[in-house]
Amino acid sequence: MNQPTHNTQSNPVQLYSGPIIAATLSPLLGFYTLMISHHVSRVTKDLDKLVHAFGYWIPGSTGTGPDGSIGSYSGKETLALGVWFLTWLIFHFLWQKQDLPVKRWIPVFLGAIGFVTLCLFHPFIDPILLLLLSSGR
Amino acid sequence: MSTEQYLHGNLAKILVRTQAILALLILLLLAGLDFFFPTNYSLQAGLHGVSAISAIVAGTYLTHRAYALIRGVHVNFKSLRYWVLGSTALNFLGAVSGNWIYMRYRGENGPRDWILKNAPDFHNYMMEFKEFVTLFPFPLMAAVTFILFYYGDDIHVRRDLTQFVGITILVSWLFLLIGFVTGLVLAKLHFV
Amino acid sequence: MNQHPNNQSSVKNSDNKSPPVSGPLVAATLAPVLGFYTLMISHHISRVSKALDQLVHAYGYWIPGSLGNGPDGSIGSYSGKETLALMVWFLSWGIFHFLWRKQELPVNRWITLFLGSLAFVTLCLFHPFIDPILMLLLSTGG
Amino acid sequence: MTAEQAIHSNLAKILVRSQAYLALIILLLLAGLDFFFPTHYRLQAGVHGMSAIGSVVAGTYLTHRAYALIRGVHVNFKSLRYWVLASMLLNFLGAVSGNWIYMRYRGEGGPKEWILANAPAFHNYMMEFKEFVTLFPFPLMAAVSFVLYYYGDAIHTRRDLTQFVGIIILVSWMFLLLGFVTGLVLAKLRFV
Repeated sequence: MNQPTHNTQSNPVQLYSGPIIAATLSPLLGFYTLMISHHVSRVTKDLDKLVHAFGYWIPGSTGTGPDGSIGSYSGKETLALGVWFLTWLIFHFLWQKQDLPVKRWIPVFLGAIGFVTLCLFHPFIDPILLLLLSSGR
Repeated sequence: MSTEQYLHGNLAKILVRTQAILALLILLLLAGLDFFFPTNYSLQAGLHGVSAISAIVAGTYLTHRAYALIRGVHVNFKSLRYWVLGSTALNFLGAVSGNWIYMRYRGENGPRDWILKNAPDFHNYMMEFKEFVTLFPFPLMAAVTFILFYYGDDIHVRRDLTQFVGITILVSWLFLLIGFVTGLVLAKLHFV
Repeated sequence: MNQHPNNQSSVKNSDNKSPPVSGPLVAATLAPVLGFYTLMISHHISRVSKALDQLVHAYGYWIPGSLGNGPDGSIGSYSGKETLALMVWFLSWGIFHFLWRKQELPVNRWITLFLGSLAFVTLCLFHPFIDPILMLLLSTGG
Repeated sequence: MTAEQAIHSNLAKILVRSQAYLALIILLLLAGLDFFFPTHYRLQAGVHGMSAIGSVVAGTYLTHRAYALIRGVHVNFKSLRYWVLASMLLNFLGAVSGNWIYMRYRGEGGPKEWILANAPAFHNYMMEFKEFVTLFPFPLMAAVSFVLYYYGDAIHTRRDLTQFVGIIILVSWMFLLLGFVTGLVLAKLRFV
């Protein structure tokens, strides 16, 4: 029933933890892209257009009237998708045969997800963003 | 049990509890946020929603206990009695608060007026069904509560009785779920 | 864990008390079913005519919010249906419990009946099913 | 096992399955009835609702499987792979259909306008949060599907990996539930 944790001697297959880290790091980077592009698009109308432009390929990304459109959300999704797939490919290729410390990655992964979720919650992040923007000038 | 196995079992326990608490909190938000809706009837709506969801959560947990009764394995009757009592109280609250919000539902320019004008089937078939079947869980759980207190722990010698109690809990859950879903459908259609 | 405690030993443990009989359980579960049927029947009665609706409604005047209009609304004759159902539930429970408290009734047969009658009353509350039947009854009766 | 015990556990099995099917059917009604709502956008609403509820149901079942991975007990990886794959597809459908209904949400005279006029916090804090976190489950389940196919059954030799996979499933579920509840709150507030 209960398997020993590391049993590399008696086991014919050698498993590397690299691919699982790559597969979980890349969506995380996608989520951060989503969050950052969202806040970038909120700064000015121009930046919103910039972000929006990445999403023109998505049906319903532009349009008005009762049917509406998803607006610059399409660009945020596109950027996040791009980062997700690109980083996954790169890290998977790099770490294919590497054994990375999963035990240490789990808390970082969970912490990072918790943090990006928090950063998407306006009542938490807006005061910080305002501070950053006002000091930037 | 090795230390490692113990740690894993412990982790699973922590995670299970976290999941249960999170599920409860998030589900309570589903109705709890009604208190902040832009309507004069936010108090009634919130109270009905919170008691309905609590009734569903308690009822669903009790279906889990019901299978122990049906299978005839060891049951902690003392805790079960408190749970069915709590569940009965919640079902009662749900019915009473349902009466309260039903007044506004039928009020001038309330949801009923709107639904009858725009999608009459939802009133004629759904609401006229829902308003009755949602009254079922309270008497059913009252019967279960009475039985478990009346017979005491001795009931375990009668497998046919415990099995019936388990089935009654499952039936009560079914009506709770129907009431919950139809209530949400109507609230989506037109809020009070 | 998985084994049900052996019947003899459990009975011996509670030997000083009389063994549980099924009567009270049947009474406790029959009574709500009768209440549900009351709910269903009073509902359909109240739909026949305005006068019958008022009759049913009158039983519910004691419930706050049973009367009234305007945006706050009221629960109307629903209050009367609830009242009648409550009465039938409690009254029949009291009577049957008293009658059957020492009786052994066939639980297994009752389970089937209980579930069937619950399913039937649920169906009878569903207008698309029951309305054609009611129409037929009313047209032949009138 | 005696004949009586076999009959009882058989009954429990039948009841458990009936309960699961009934729960699924009733829960699907919660969104399936959207197809009959008096709005031009009922197709979008219904498709999004059905896929969202399908995702929540599959995701919740998978949290049950996740505990086997975390505890390190025997796991049927073949069936688990199909489940995570299906769950990933449902999450994808949920995200795509979410995009579709989001267009109307932002449209002229749509929910966004009404909410901003009547209860702006629900748009500014809730919707602007929900529209992002509901995108999380799909990539997370894609990672899980990939990992389970990539490593195959051999993954069971690495308890740290299976444990991590279990945790990702739980995290994905949490976002599903958040998205489900916030979506329903917004639909109650103002339907499309």
